[in-house]
Amino acid sequence: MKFVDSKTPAVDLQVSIGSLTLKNPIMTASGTFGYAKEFEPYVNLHRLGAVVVKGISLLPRAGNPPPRIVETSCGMLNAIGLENVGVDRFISEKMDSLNGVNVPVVVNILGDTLEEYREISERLADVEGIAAIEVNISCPNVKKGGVAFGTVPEMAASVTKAVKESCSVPVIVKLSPNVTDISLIARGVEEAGADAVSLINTLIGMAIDHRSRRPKLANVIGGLSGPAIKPVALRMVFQVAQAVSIPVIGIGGIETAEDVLEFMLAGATAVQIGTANFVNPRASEEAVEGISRYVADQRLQSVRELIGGLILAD
Amino acid sequence: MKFVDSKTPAVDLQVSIGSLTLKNPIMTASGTFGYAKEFEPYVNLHRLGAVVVKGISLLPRAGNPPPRIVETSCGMLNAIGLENVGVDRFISEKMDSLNGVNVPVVVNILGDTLEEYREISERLADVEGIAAIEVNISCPNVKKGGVAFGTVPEMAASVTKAVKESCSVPVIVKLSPNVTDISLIARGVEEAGADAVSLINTLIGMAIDHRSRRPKLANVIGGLSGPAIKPVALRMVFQVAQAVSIPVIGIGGIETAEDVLEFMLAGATAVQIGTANFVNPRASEEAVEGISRYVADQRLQSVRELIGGLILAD
Amino acid sequence: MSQIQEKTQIIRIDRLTSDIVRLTLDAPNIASVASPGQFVMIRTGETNDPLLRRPFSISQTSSDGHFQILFKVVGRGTDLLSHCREGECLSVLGPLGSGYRIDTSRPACLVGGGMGIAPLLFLGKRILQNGVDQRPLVVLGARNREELQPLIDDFADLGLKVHAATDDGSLGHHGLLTDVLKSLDLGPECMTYVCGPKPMMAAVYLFCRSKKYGCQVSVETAMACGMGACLGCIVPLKKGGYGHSCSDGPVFDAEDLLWQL
Amino acid sequence: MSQIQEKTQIIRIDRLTSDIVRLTLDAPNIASVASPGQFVMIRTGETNDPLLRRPFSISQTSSDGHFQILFKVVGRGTDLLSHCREGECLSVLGPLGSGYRIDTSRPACLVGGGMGIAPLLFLGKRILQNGVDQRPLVVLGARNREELQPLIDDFADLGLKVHAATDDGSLGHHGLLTDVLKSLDLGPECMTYVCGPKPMMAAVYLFCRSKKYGCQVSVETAMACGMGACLGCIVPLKKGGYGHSCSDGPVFDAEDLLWQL
Ligand SMILES: Cc1cc2nc3c(=O)[nH]c(=O)nc-3n(C[C@H](O)[C@H](O)[C@H](O)COP(=O)(O)OP(=O)(O)OC[C@H]3O[C@@H](n4cnc5c(N)ncnc54)[C@H](O)[C@@H]3O)c2cc1C
Ligand SMILES: Cc1cc2nc3c(=O)[nH]c(=O)nc-3n(C[C@H](O)[C@H](O)[C@H](O)COP(=O)(O)OP(=O)(O)OC[C@H]3O[C@@H](n4cnc5c(N)ncnc54)[C@H](O)[C@@H]3O)c2cc1C
Ligand SMILES: Cc1cc2nc3c(=O)[nH]c(=O)nc-3n(C[C@H](O)[C@H](O)[C@H](O)COP(=O)(O)O)c2cc1C
Ligand SMILES: Cc1cc2nc3c(=O)[nH]c(=O)nc-3n(C[C@H](O)[C@H](O)[C@H](O)COP(=O)(O)O)c2cc1C
Ligand code: FES
Ligand code: FES
Repeated sequence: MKFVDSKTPAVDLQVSIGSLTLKNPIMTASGTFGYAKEFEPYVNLHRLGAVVVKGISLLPRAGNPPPRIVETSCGMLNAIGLENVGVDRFISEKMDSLNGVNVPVVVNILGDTLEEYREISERLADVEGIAAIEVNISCPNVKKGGVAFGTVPEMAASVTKAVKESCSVPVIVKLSPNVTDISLIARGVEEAGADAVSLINTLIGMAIDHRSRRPKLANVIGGLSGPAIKPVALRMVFQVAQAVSIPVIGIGGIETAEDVLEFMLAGATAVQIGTANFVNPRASEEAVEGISRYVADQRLQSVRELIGGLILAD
Repeated sequence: MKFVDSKTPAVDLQVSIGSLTLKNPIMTASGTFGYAKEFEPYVNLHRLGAVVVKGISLLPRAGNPPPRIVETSCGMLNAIGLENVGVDRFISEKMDSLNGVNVPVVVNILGDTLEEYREISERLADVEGIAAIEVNISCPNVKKGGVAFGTVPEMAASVTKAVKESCSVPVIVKLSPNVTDISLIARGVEEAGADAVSLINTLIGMAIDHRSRRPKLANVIGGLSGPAIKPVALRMVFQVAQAVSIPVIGIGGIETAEDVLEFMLAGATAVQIGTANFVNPRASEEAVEGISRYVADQRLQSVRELIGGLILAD
Repeated sequence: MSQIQEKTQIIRIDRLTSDIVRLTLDAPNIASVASPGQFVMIRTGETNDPLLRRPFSISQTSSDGHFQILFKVVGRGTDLLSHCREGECLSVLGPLGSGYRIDTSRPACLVGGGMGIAPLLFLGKRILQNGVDQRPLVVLGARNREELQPLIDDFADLGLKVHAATDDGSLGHHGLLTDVLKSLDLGPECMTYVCGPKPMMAAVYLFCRSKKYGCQVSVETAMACGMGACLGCIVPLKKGGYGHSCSDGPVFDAEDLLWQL
Repeated sequence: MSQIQEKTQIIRIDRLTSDIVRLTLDAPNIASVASPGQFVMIRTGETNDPLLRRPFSISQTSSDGHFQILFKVVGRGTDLLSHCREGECLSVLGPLGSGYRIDTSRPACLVGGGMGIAPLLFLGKRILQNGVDQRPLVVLGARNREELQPLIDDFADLGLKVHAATDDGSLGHHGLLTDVLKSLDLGPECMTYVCGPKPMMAAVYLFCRSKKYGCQVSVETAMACGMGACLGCIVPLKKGGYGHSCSDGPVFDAEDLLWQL
């Protein structure tokens, strides 16, 4: 572990997500940063704005059979199938070490039914060290024929309400990009009480091995992430930031501080780095360093000046 | 111009799109192949299954101001703004040379209103040499507040009906991927009489120049194409092929014969090659050669055996 | 049409400065038909990132089937290209676009800034080959001596005298290339052939307009295809609408363009 | 934890055959702590295509801070890597995973097929360093002599005798490596350390099970992160559920895996 880099200029990088204040806008994305501990050899975790842990369900899930991942052009597909230890073991086994790393922990949750979301939130409600809950609504609602919660404004709103009622930490709702009008969903969850929205989750995709004539993923379809999806993510963040007044957290193909800048200019208050952690485990910390330098070089009062700073007219 | 490669094995590559029989499943995508003539120095045009010309509107359009294109990771964004000479000049100026190249010509059309689609189709109805019409429904319906025709099943169906009523050539409806459930739209246009569907059109995306803090496209948003979107296209083709019984034409990130195979296994009867034409102007002809070799090597009775041949169970 | 797609071998790599490279490519079919102001589209790598080809002016052809490009490393594509090795092959499309229209009846002045100097060498050579009464004047500008000197040497080899300007004064005039231009006696009826950064071309055009000189400019726009298919490479025209810089240009009559002066 | 991300310089490139390459990398922090069976994740290029790092076994370390990998060109990533030049730098993560658990109390047999031979050299060296009563037996298989000979030579340098099998009979036994294995006197209590294609490992495991030998296998799965974060690299376990080959493995007790025999 290296010492904190004392050369990093003292600049105001603070941003707020509901009642939660982050020391900088750089978070890590759920499912791409394990339970943070995996990255201790590479990253000074306490320098990050926050870490979001792998999605937690009510009961443990083994996940999908292999193969679960496949590379695509400038991206990857994953069909992990939400493998996780379940909320109880998460609390008993993972929270201790997470509390040790001195960085705000956001817990990503998922469920098959409204009740499951509610119950997970209740169990997490009083756990020490949870800074916020991020609600993954890209999961199929088993009671509604498997339509994803995140694709119908009313369903998205009701999950939001259920989680909000069950806990007192800020609730971030993570939106699915596989919809006709993401602003509509964003407004739905805002009205239902979400403290922030994060976007985008993965685009649904597929890959085929023409030699074996089979899908490359055992699950047939999977989630597309990485630089390939950045243009779509940036567009959706831009649209949603204009549609809601709660903070927007930008996700999708972010690799560098320049990418972070672009998402903030488009309207993001904070960002999450996902797939890039696999390519460069230091990506998140390097983004903090880069943004820090940028704010200092440009003599900004604070990083918040960048939010929505895109210049549109000539 | 080279002679037809006599080494290409004589294999059955024919596929049918409604009443139209193509000598092979390789087409070129609208907006990426000009009016075909541009590619004469590179491609033996008559070896292609068909060419789809740049989208034609009722009146000429100047298109969007520059910059109109920007490269992204394994893809590109375009905001051409549908620059075209209009249907009348298309007929008088372009059809002659298109008739000369001895390859089926599919005319891609677009409009702001239902009436425009109808009128373009009527003017094209009796023009010699048009093998099929492809209807781009990703355009905003100006009478419905700018919602894209392709995002609402009823609107998509009514455009389809209008075009079908106005002409007798096969009508291909080109679907937008920027929707929650593309199968729903596909079924809508099938019921309205479409002879085939083609997909996907571009994903909506955006790029920002962090130095100037401005969008990289004058139009702010644009359409994402290229290898980056292939996984999304493949998934949608797979879904739509299961939802409809008319032929599906696969489009999105196709570069090689291997990619063509993948789309056909997913359920496509034919494919269109788009952005790859810019990278390798011979991409379409090389795909024909590759598929031809594959069908011969695998001793298939015909290329049609591949359609939907994906093996799903173990 | 004489455009082709050619696998060309890299015959020579000259690193003129730390970030300016000259490649000599063996491409007989392109070299034999190219004319000054035309360009090629080069694939800078074999993967899909970067995806698109990059446009480069043909800066010289030779009778043994070679041509040269001269480029500066400004991004990922040019960086990849600068790491190529002699003997490797590059996929090249060309020659593309319509180049300079040489008017042998008028005295010529070649005006180039930065990498815009690249096509002018080819042009100078061609003008001399065509046989002229008056040797063309050459006015070149760049950031500093390091960048400019090797490019000037090429023109000197042709026996052309170069009037230079550099941003830092390390070679020739300390300041703008247009200052040099204004100080020269170009003669009446002069035709200027210009290539360089947009503001420089605008200034040269303004000067030419005031003097009633002809002015042909080579414009740079983003390009996806280079052959008139994508409609991405537009330049606004004075008469309204757009021209396509890859097929109508890259060389335009400055008169025909809509300048934001 | 001792994993690190290191910019490593390529010290040497040996092209053993037309498609098998050995890279020697200067990476003191990785070389000093690596153990046999561990691997590294290497970025094969600087662009985003291919995007992900590629996993390679550490095939040898040296006391002067170098380590080697041995790989075959099978796709774009390995192709890019094979075009690297000496002196260039590669970004490497490692050492990753848990390697072979050397049981010094039991006679050892190293069984490697194809590129699976890579980690066994490191293992053989370490076993000898640890001091053993009995020199390990080595059984290696590959397609032909061309591929196998250079790899055998490495073991010969350690003073280990190699029992060989090739698919075409051009070196050693003509046929399967398991035939050779069965013909050898491995002694009771033998521990086999195996790496190679899945069907070969399955055959070796079946044989070991029948003889009550120990069997450790190094499995290959697709990997995105190599460090337990993506959960992509799973292998089905006998007890149910999955193990993660990058963190629980890549070396597993063959007993613990669910084999599709
Ligand atoms: C007809 C034509 C002829 C050209 N001839 C030459 C030449 O002879 N020598 C030479 O060095 N360059 C020439 N250029 C410019 C050259 O094409 C770009 O420098 C190159 O495409 C940059 O690629 P890159 O991947 O390195 O940069 P990118 O990573 O794509 O971009 C890096 C930076 O360069 C800018 N840029 C990218 N493309 C262009 C472009 N087409 N024009 C201007 N700026 C751009 C970007 O905005 C960005 O700031 C020419 C361009 C055109 C259109
Ligand atoms: C722990 C571990 C250690 C390894 N050690 C070595 C080694 O020492 N030497 C060596 O040559 N190779 C080794 N491999 C395999 C090596 O990682 C792959 O060959 C490499 O990733 C292929 O990359 P590519 O881009 O060239 O191929 P791609 O273009 O990605 O794929 C080309 C072909 O190879 C197959 N392939 C891709 N990745 C893998 C993989 N991880 N395993 C098996 N097949 C794959 C694909 O299905 C495809 O058919 C190891 C793999 C693992 C998991
Ligand atoms: C391997 C993997 C696993 C993921 N798991 C989850 C998850 O459990 N919950 C969730 O909300 N998102 C999950 N995601 C989505 C990411 O958090 C992120 O939204 C997406 O990858 C886009 O960002 P990126 O392009 O930076 O990766 C996962 C992504 C990957 C690649
Ligand atoms: C520059 C450009 C212009 C396009 N113009 C049209 C058009 O006029 N009409 C249309 O239906 N699709 C148009 N498209 C979409 C393509 O036809 C195709 O659907 C899309 O690019 C995806 O395929 P690809 O990834 O192979 O490019 C255009 C695409 C590009 C890149
Ligand atoms: S670059 Fe494509 S039309 Fe000019
Ligand atoms: S490779 Fe990511 S968890 Fe093993």
